[in-house]
Amino acid sequence: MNPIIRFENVTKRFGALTVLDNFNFEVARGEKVTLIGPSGSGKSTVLRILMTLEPFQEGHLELDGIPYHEPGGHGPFKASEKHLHKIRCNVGMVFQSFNLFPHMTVLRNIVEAPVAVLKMKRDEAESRATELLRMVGLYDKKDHFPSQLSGGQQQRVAIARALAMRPRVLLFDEPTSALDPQLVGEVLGVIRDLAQEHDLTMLLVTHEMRFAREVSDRVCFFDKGRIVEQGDPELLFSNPQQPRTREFLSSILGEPAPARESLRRVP
Amino acid sequence: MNPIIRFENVTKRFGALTVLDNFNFEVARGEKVTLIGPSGSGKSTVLRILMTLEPFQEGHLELDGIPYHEPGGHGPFKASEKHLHKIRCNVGMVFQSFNLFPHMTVLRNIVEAPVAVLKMKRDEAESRATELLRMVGLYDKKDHFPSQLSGGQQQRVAIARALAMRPRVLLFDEPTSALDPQLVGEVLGVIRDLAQEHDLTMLLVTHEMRFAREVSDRVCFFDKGRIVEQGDPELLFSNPQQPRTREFLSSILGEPAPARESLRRVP
Amino acid sequence: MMYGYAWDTTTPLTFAISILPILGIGLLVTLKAAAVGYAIALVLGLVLALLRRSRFRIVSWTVAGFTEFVRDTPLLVQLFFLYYVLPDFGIVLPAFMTGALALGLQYSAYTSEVYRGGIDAIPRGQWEAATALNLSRLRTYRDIVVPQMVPRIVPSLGNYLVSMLKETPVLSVVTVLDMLGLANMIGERTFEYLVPLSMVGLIFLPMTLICSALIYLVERALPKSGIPLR
Amino acid sequence: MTWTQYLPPLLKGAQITVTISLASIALGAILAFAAGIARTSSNRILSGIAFVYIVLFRGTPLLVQLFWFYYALPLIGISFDPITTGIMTLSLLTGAFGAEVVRGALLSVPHTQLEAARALNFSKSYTLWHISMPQAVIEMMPAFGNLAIQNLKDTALVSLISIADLTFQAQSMRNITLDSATVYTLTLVGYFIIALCLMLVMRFIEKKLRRGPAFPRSAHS
Amino acid sequence: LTLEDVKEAGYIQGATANEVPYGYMKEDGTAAGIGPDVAIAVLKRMGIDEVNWTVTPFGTLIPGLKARRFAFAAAEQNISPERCKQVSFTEPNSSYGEGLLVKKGNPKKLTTYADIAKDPSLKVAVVSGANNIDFLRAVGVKDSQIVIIQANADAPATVQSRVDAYAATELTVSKLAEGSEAVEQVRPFTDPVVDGKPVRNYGGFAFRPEDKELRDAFNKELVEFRKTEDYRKILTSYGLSEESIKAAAAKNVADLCAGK
Ligand SMILES: Nc1ncnc2c1ncn2[C@@H]1O[C@H](COP(=O)(O)OP(=O)(O)OP(=O)(O)O)[C@@H](O)[C@H]1O
Ligand SMILES: Nc1ncnc2c1ncn2[C@@H]1O[C@H](COP(=O)(O)OP(=O)(O)OP(=O)(O)O)[C@@H](O)[C@H]1O
Ligand SMILES: [Mg+2]
Ligand SMILES: [Mg+2]
Repeated sequence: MNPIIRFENVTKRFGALTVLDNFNFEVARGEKVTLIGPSGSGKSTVLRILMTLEPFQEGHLELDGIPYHEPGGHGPFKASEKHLHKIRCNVGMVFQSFNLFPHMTVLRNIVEAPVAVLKMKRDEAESRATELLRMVGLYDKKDHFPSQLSGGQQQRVAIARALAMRPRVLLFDEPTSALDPQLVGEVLGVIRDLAQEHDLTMLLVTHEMRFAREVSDRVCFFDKGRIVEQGDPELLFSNPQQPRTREFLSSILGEPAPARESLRRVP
Repeated sequence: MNPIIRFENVTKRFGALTVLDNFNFEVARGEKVTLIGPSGSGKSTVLRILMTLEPFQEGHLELDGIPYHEPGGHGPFKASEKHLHKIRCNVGMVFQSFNLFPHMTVLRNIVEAPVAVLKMKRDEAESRATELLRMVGLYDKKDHFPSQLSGGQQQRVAIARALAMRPRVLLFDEPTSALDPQLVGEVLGVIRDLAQEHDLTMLLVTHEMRFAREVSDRVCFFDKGRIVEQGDPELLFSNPQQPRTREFLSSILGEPAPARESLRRVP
Repeated sequence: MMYGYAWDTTTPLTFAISILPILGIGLLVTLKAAAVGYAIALVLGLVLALLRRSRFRIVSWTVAGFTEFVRDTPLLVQLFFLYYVLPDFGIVLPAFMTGALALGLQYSAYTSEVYRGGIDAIPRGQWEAATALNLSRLRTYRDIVVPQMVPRIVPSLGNYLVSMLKETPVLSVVTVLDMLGLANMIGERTFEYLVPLSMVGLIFLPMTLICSALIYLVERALPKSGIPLR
Repeated sequence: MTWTQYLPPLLKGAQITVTISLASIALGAILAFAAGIARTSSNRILSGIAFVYIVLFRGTPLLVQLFWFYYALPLIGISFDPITTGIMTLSLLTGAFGAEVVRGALLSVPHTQLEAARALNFSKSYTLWHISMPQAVIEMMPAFGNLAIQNLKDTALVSLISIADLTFQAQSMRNITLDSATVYTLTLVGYFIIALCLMLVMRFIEKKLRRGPAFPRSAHS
Repeated sequence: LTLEDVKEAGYIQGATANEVPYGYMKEDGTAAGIGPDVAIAVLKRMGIDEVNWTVTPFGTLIPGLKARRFAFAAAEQNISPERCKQVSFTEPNSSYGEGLLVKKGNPKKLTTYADIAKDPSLKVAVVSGANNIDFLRAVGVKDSQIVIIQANADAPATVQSRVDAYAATELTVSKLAEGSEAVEQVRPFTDPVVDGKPVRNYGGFAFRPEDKELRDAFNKELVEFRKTEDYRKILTSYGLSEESIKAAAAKNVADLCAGK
């Protein structure tokens, strides 16, 4: 089967800074992949390119068979807005800072896009939203505004919002790192449930190592815009091959081992 | 010897909220006292009242023999500005967020008050400031602006600034809780040195339990505007008498004991 | 006598009272001009603000240059220009329309800045979330950006309404007689300027004060829907 | 007559416009600080006077104010020449608007700065001038820039009290030549150029004030 | 203000409105026109060589005088009983009839002010502060038909595109018609009849009532000067006819102020 995501010699620059340099990376359909790596290594950039939030300069990228660059495409994205629209139909993203729409209730946050984009009927969209809210355990908050929710609750709504668009690929960019430690668990719980879904491809950036080990099929260690090492989480964590990986893992997991893991998460 | 600070049935309200209710508290000359307690219990309020940043409504308070309320005093402080000026000559305060003056160099931040308030000669004030900067280890930064310093360095300057006024009582309101974990140590180091000074009375609000145990003569556990329990730090920490104290200490020190102490400090 | 109302100059007080109906007619003109001008400013300002964000440099620069030019030149001269020069090119707008248009143009340059600030204040994450949800540009503006922007910009927009009200007297140079223009006319006929002009000041003062108070009320009443404003 | 012949009288008018504008911006700034500080003062009388002044001048049209100062005040024996009247009126107007800017900027100085000053026992006036003001002034600059441009545009109205400013000269030229298009285009361009210069000056001042590392652009929140 | 004061100061403050040919500012910034030219000549005879001219909108001449902004106004204001109550006029300096400025070819076939009153759809412009508005109203023109412009110079553009006629004095109209191709002066024109008499204006110099002595001194020299050839030359150079000059000399200010 073809990979659902395929980066082929992708180069991404911010002005003079080259963040991805001839980057190659594939994700299979239904695979759950975690990206780890030091700050500034380009993890977010990979997700943002996939979400069409950032253009890239060179190389080939396709998602579910659709290439990002259109032949003869103009503008920074080298593709028409219509084409980008088609790509985005297959991807959803959950942000570090939730980015809920503050002027809409929880329900409307979820219903709005299916109605506007997928042309779903409003009551149909609402019944689906209700279902999703039940799944993330927030049905009783459906008429609240985001500012009335805790961070963990907001992030769960954000996940429901992304799911409402029925993406094939779901991207998570440090979904718990803006949360108070005691709220992290509830969000990870929801993601853990999602990871059970066979059809959904997940690409996850996180510093929650224990969690990454648990949910992912593959962990990729990222450094300076390249994948330095990747593989089965058990193997990678217990027996990293590269010195950079070892260094990074020991700094993240901390010297006195497991106890301090969650400490580092707080910025 | 008379206590240098004496709260006698002090009542402090914010509108309908009574924060201190018939509060009694004394600090002896040269004593180092740490206030601990849950958020909102009124610790900062005690310091802010002492610094004349907040008025109080009833009761008697004196510092170094000078009562805060003047007989026949008007306004919220029930005292003239001149009288408050006299009180403030004996107290200094170090804030959680440093509050350096951003438009002045480090040196001027320290020199300004002695010159403007104590009418010290500028070169005399500068030589004393230099001395203080040496003490806090920042002599080489004297011509920098606060924005060019790290949080820990800013806080050390703030301590030097407070000391330049030669206060008898120095108040610290969570002096390290706005700092990155790795910068906490340098500030605590400076305070630890200060604690050696025999003449200086120190009143400290902090969540650094290990540090409190080390420097203070007495620890007071504060809850809902009252001192629930106080005493020698070793005794209080190892064998708290009150259930509230025990609860609070266990939450602060964390279940898996010492290892997580520094974690909770980060808000 | 003017518009069928006679005046009585025996004492300043009777004079002031007798010219009130005439000034009232002028006040209507003032309010009408401000209403039309403000409507233009609100709509055109938004258009300019959006054009200024255009991806095409030529469009955004032209718009930037235009708003800057309009902002930096006096309304008085702009009025003359529109009224006396445009007819040379075959465009003859009625005097009132010229006045309202000039007011609207000048203030659209201001409001476009307000809109721009309002749009810039929308956190980047909101745009990105909208993109990630595949919302179209129009939808993003209509459903995400504008509703969040409005509560923030209402006070500034309101203040411009007040200053526009105060600037309507300039319209008398293009023959639109607002309250001040009529007061001047009364002065020219009676040779008594002090009373009519002071009356104009006295009428403006409570008007602008009330407007400011209304803005304050509207600002408070606007549904914030849980939007943290800072 | 070609357009180059229009230039000498227009330039003469522009000179007057610039003079009036600069003088009234300077005086207006002084008034703005005085009234703005008075507004934040705890002295009820001072703050009341400032309030009335601000309301009066912000709430009435400039044309009425000009007329008052030029034609009405002399009737009770107070008379200034046209240029002085123009400068005075514009200063008072600019000062009233500036006062609100000054007040806003003073109030935007973080509360904690004032507490730190109090803890160091600084007097109120020392705190105002050495702690609040240096930080507030930088906050004021963009708003002052806008006020300066507004002031320049308002000078056009002084032509109505027979000051031979740029607008007045334009009107005279047109009276003689009946060539509205050229005269008004030149006039608009004239104002635009003066405004650009004013803006450059204000930017320069702001940059000077910001100079050094004390106020990195994003330091304030 | 007395003559002594003026002589001591060495100069006098004069004002004129921007109205060709009665008084206006030339490109070089000096004042010209019937009023200023005659005033300068008369003042010279009085031993005052320097006049500081202010040009001010017509409507503000009288408030300016009252506010002591200048010592006299030389704008050929019509000597009318109402104005006499506010200011003190000299003997008439000129006399002029009324006129109408219309589009080229006079499409509405206007010959007098009363024609405008007959058709309520017509619009007529007058300059702010001028007394033509009173004549228009006297012959039955409605307020809604009248458009107030701020300066004479605005008239040709206004007549071309916005109104049907501009009502002003004969000379103003003729000067404006000379300057612009698209408009013309109505000829022959019948002066409006108000209170049974055809309207004729008598323009004089206005002083403050308090400065009676100064006015009298000026007046005396003016009367003398009117007899000279220089005077006639000034007036004819601005297009005034011999009859108008004679008509001015035939009236006196006391009668005009009394409404006779
Ligand atoms: N909009 C931008 N303009 C310029 N440089 C950028 C931009 N966004 C990211 N970068 C740079 O690109 C590099 C990679 O950034 P990226 O956000 O992908 O890192 P990351 O691995 O997600 O780090 P973190 O763990 O801190 O989120 C960094 O050096 C960053 O400074
Ligand atoms: N200016 C104020 N107006 C109204 N209420 C206030 C004000 N300042 C403090 N309070 C209230 O007084 C109570 C005590 O506050 P205080 O800041 O002294 O607590 P604290 O013990 O210092 O807490 P923390 O550890 O969070 O700093 C709180 O309930 C707080 O909400
Ligand atoms: Mg990232
Ligand atoms: Mg506190």
